[in-house]
Amino acid sequence: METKIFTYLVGGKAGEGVKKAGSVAAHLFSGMGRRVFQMDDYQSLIRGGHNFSVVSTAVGDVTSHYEKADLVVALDKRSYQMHKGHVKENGILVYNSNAVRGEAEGIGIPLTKTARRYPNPGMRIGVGAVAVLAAAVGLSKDELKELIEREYRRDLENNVPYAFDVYDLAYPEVGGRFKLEHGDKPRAILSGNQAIALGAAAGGLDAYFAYPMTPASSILHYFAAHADDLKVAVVHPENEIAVINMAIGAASVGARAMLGSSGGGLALMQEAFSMAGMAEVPLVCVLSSRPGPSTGVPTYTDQGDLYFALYQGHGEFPRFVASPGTIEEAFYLTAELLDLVWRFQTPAILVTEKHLSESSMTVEIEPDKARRPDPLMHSGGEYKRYLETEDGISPLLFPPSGQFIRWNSYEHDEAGITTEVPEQIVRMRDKRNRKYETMVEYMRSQHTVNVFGDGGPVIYTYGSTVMSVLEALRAGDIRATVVQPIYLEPFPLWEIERYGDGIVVELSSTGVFARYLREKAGINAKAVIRRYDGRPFDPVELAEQIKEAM
Amino acid sequence: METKIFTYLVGGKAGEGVKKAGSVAAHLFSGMGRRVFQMDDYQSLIRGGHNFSVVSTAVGDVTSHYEKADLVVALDKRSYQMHKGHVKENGILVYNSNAVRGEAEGIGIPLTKTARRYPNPGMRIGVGAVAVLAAAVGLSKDELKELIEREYRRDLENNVPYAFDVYDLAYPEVGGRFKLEHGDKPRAILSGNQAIALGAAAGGLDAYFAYPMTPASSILHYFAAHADDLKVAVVHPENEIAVINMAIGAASVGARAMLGSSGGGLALMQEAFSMAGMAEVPLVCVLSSRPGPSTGVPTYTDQGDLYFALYQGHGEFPRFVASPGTIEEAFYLTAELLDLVWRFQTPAILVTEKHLSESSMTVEIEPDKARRPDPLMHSGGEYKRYLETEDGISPLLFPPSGQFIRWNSYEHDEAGITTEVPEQIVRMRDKRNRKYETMVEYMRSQHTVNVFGDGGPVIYTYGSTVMSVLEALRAGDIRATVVQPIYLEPFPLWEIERYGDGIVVELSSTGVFARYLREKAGINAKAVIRRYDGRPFDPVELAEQIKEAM
Amino acid sequence: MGELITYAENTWCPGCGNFGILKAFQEAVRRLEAEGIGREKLFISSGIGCHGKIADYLKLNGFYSIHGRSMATMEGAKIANPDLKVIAFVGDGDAMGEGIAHMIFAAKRNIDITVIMHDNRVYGLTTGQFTPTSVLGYKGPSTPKGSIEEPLNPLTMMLEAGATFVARGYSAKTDHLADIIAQAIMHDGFSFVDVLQPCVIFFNMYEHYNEVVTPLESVPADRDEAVRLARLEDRLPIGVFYKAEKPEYCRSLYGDWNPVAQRMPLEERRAAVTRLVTP
Amino acid sequence: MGELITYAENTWCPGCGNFGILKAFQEAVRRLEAEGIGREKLFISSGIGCHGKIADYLKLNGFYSIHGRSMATMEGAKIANPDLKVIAFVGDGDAMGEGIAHMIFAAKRNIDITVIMHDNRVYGLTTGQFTPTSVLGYKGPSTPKGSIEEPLNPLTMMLEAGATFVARGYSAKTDHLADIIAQAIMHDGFSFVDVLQPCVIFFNMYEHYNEVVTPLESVPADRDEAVRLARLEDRLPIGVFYKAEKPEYCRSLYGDWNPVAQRMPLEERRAAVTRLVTP
Ligand SMILES: Cc1ncc(C[n+]2csc(CCOP(=O)(O)OP(=O)(O)O)c2C)c(N)n1
Ligand SMILES: Cc1ncc(C[n+]2csc(CCOP(=O)(O)OP(=O)(O)O)c2C)c(N)n1
Ligand code: SF4
Ligand code: SF4
Ligand SMILES: [Mg+2]
Ligand SMILES: [Mg+2]
Repeated sequence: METKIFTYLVGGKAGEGVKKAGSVAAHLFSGMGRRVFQMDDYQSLIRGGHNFSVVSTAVGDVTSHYEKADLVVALDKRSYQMHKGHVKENGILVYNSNAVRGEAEGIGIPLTKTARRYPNPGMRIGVGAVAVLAAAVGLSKDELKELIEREYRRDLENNVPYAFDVYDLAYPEVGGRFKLEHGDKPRAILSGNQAIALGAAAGGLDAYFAYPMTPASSILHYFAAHADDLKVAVVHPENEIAVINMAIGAASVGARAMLGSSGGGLALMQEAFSMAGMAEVPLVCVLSSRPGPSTGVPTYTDQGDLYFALYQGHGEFPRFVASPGTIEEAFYLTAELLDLVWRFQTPAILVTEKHLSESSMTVEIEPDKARRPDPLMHSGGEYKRYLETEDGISPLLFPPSGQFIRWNSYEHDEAGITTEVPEQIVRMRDKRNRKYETMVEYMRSQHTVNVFGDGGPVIYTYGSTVMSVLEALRAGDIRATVVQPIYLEPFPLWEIERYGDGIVVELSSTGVFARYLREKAGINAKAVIRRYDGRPFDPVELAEQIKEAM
Repeated sequence: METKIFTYLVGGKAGEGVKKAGSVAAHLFSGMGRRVFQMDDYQSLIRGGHNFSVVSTAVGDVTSHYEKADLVVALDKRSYQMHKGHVKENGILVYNSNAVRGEAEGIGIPLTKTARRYPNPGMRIGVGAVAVLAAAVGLSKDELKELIEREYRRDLENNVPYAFDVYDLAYPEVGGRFKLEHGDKPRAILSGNQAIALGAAAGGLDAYFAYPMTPASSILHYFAAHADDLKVAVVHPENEIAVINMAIGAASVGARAMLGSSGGGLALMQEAFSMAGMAEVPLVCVLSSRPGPSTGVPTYTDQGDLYFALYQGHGEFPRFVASPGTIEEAFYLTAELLDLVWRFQTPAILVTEKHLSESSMTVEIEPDKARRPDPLMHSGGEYKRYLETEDGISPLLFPPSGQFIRWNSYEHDEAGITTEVPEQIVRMRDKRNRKYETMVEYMRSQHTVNVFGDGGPVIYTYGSTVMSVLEALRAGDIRATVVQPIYLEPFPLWEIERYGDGIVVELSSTGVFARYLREKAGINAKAVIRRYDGRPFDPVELAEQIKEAM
Repeated sequence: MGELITYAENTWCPGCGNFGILKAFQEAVRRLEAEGIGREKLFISSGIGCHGKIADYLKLNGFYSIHGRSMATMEGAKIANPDLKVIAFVGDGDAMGEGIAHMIFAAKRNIDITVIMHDNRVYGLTTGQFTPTSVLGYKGPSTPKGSIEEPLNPLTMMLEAGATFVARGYSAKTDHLADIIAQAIMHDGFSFVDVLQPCVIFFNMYEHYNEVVTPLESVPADRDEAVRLARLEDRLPIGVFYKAEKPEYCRSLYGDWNPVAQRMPLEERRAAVTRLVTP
Repeated sequence: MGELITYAENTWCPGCGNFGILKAFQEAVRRLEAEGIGREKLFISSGIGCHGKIADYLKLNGFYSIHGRSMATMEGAKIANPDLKVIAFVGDGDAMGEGIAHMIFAAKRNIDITVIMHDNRVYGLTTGQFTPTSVLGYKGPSTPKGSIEEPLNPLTMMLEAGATFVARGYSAKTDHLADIIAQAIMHDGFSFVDVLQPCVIFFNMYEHYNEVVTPLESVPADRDEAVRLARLEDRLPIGVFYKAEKPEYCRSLYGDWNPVAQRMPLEERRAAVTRLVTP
């Protein structure tokens, strides 16, 4: 089970700079041309508690963090206790000897005491964790200085000397213990939420609407920070109901609109989601899941929202539901969904999870490959918003125009005027159902399912769990065929059915994805490997589970 | 296809007393010991437009109106045009000759001109329609007077002489044309919504919360009118989100709470519905459907909300979803759901349709047979709201109490304190999943499926469409086995699977119920008979469709 | 001006105050056109209820939205295309009940939309239940013994929320109302017009309004005075109660830009994205 | 008074104003107990946010509800059992944003619940975005260039909505706050307590508050005066701004009855139902 993976884990209190230390490490590794995966585990609190960041890196692919690390740096006692069991064979455990007392294992360094030489010692010790890493991987002091300058930017007059102090303390104990090969080239590091935002931007987004909700909030933050560069209108209104209704209003005058939230927020949007179905409004909704039901466990990950994502809104109407398997895929898929909703004038759910939204990894993205919306526009003659066409798609037109454009949440005639006439009701329902048929037909020619591996038993998975499974196969050196439906609705039965029964891997307590496969494709799960404690899979453990199931 | 059915249809403008005329007819027939079914077709407007009421009656069972009537009374031109084709062979068409001119068919009576002898002529002509019926079925003037007095109560000094005037005009033309047998005994007439309200009351309801929304509003109105007799707290708050959160708050201090709305209202409640799942709050939610999506066709009927009803709320949690097939069943089922939600401390959806909610029929109800909630109460020792038990059910306790009672929307420990600890998350999710297993086990011993008929091809249907199908079988003299899952979740697979493939009858455009049967039970529909113009099935037409499908 | 009306059958009750609003609005459109604001610049919306049907009747671009949300729909439209003059027709149940949060925040952010409230003080279309503006003691099907709540005052509520144009009209005074509506649409910021609209079926206030409605002679001096006048009940003032200048939301958000009309060319956009995905 | 606190680990940031609210509330409970109102009569609730964690810390019966809904949850509890003293702890984002409709209507109907608002003027738990009470120009992750909206004033908003008890406290003046909270709970009708609560991480107002906070000497004479004082910013008054008597909602709804404690015996109920299903 030897891999070329190096894993760095830093744990401490919220506010100590744990996530930042992980991110600095990730950038260090990617700067060496290596690939990186960073997973941040944090609680629903602002200061204190227990956070940790795990960064796994390799010269080749790496699509998951590993629970066991080569280098663990514990900034406080709780981290020490929690992570002392997470040191790989031949790994090193370094702890803050000012926080952990009377413990024998590992190497103590007085991170806090050293920090007291500088202002705000409590918030600085994450820098110490970076210095320990620098020493352990054999960085020179100059390289460390450059790293701190590039990544922290602020307060360098204290951060650099503090890093040097810690480096000097650590070097004798850990200096150069890990030799990390360089890889081919530096790559950008993106979180899933950044990829979603950027994918939408590349796909032509005009307006983003959101009310903060973990783990979707950072899409809002990213757009807000880049509103000027990207020229996107970014609005954080009073509540989620305003979010979706504003987004619908924006779309109705021609803006490519998107919104994002987690389950609780999307739950509030369902009435309007249904309106988007009736009025045929193009709209992409990002649903980033956490363990539910209800408030659940806000800062952790889960895939238990599957059925909720699939069946939002009352009444019958077509929609797309898709879930990206990797951060790169999140980029392209978001742009693709923008294209699809505009092509078919109906809403879409991009369902993902905290594990994708808030993890980061090295990516290679080509913005020009993002799909761009190319909706069917009205080309002359009298305009009718809901023109009955063979394929169910009515051309679009936006104000200002000399024509009459009416969107309607009521059942309506072709011009968008409300109707209660039985024949008219049937015609419009038939039109929307025909549109669904057109969608299905179209999707048959699209890439709707990823298949990884070239033989071996079939493993079904989707969403961010794809990354875990792929890493588990590498970690366990397992030969398998991984089948990932990117699209969940319309369900790509034409692709899936050929694979037959298999093992199902998912983050849910009742096996909702396995149930979905059974219901949709008659696929029986030979085993359902579930995890539902809010944490993503560890590739090593998952590899064992997969082997057992095979 | 001869049946012993007599059908009376009255059509006119909103505000002319059409529905009332139908209701008076229904009471006249039930007073004769006959059974009655009344369906009201009305538009989303307050005055004008076109409304009609159809009342079918028989000495034996009748569970649907018939589209073709023995006696049609058209109060205005639009009704005349619409319904002149709805006269059965040997039936009579009577029209208001002041509204319909230059038409030859039928018998003209100057209903408006006659009404002008009295105040508010426009609102009175419905009384004329009753007088025509009275003449046609051979009532004496004394009997007519008594009927008007009993049913209208108000403004009798004008209503009675007006009825006499019309009776005198009509008698020469239609007098005694229909001889209606008397039946065994008078029965009460209830609408579906009244049955739901009364069933809840009989089952021990303490508080009803609702925001008006057709076709659920009349539950609210009924409770409001009977709040004092029934001793139920009735609250109409600012919006649907308040409705469900108030209901949850009420339940958390021990009140048996219920709420009702249509799809759009329930859509707004999903965030809190999910909270009821997490916090284990007993709550019955009535979802009365109309054609969707969105605002759709507010005053008509549909079953397209099935998946929406089944998969409300984010995250994984147990819930009951059930749908009554008849108005009597609506009474008992509502009480039963109250029992179930209290027994299992989880929410339930009673899904029904406008066709059941707002149609009326003769019923025989025994309130003592309604189930009564009998929740598991705490019996001593330290109280823990979420005590981990083998069957997943934790005892209840309500304030005031010396104990600590904490309900929680976050994941929690046994005492209800928030947790983010992985093992604790798993334990609570396991507990709720065990509860689901307990629910399923329990339901196996319950009456979850109705089967009608003793042989012949299988027909699957549910909800108010059951009434249509049963009447169609009578109308078409068809031998069939009708299988109706009363419970849709937990799905009574153990009962259903034995029936194999069959014909499916439902009110939806895409065949959602057929799809559900396939997904849940592997049942393939030999044919899916759908109607989706907002109107319920006509038994005669449906009988033909069934025969064709057989 | 027949061409401002669609072919939809009008199903309001004879005598309903909504007819006056429809008439006044058409008149306002004519006045706007006279001032050079073409009807193609207008984008309308409405909630669900009797009032909402105006969206079926007016032949103007727009969105027949859902109960309580038309103002949010219109905020979105405005944000996407600030060159449009957007108008939300709302009911009192719609805007003071289901959608009150959107009202308060649209006012708070002073976004340039116009809200015209058909204030019949009942849920008309759902058969006359009490609304947030219904009088104490109002008997409707959900309050058969009379409402036990005191009504909200829409004008003072909107003033409190920060609205920069607050007015009241009366559906039976169409000329006066048309003038107010035209002013409201021209106002650069959030405008609210509360229209006294008798519902002849469930709450017929014609007689009462005809008696007590009194046009204001001028715009009150300040907000306090506006509040005082807006609270009067025996003499019911109509007219513009308050008008103030404050930065408009869309301009504060993105200056002189129009997201849909001045979309960044996709190539530039992708160049910007490329910069952000380059290590 | 340790037994008012659960075993839950307190995860508020050191120095957070929430500690003062927790302390003041415990003190208020002690005062209520001295007046004969036992803690078993209390039923508490909270929204989601830093403030909400108080529901984990206080060992009192209650419901840890969802974002923006705890006041609705508590209205339901009160309606079901009017003998309880119900208290909703809310955040400013919670109550003035997501849940503002419930606030306005709880005030309007004068239902006897107490709302204690932890007013830190940020969404604390979601990392410091602007809220409806954030100052113009506030920089948070959703408003990196500064908020472009003027804040709502929670006190005048609640006065406008009809609240019969409106007060402001300061988390650092726990004794004063405890007194206000006790009064609010004792008040028979809707009570609102806006608590100035510095968030040391995202909007640390200790210095400013310590400078400008000024206790009111007495309850202002009338609502207009209360409004005037509530709008002051340079000198920030704390204390009870308004207190009035008005019929309480539950009593107006069903008089002296208690739905769960005085449930109609099932036999009587069924007799009533039987009457209604008898032809
Ligand atoms: C979410 C939702 N809840 C309830 C309804 C039902 N509904 C339709 S119209 C209406 C009331 C409308 O009242 P108001 O806004 O005052 O309009 P009016 O009919 O009086 O013009 C309601 C409650 C709905 N359509 N949507
Ligand atoms: C429906 C919903 N939307 C969003 C969230 C995410 N959320 C959790 S706490 C919070 C903000 C809380 O702010 P505030 O009420 O001011 O509380 P504070 O943390 O400042 O005490 C938000 C938006 C949620 N839990 N539920
Ligand atoms: S019910 Fe009232 S508001 Fe509705 S159309 Fe009739 S008169 Fe107008
Ligand atoms: S983030 Fe602010 S409000 Fe939240 S606990 Fe910390 S200091 Fe208190
Ligand atoms: Mg109204
Ligand atoms: Mg806050």
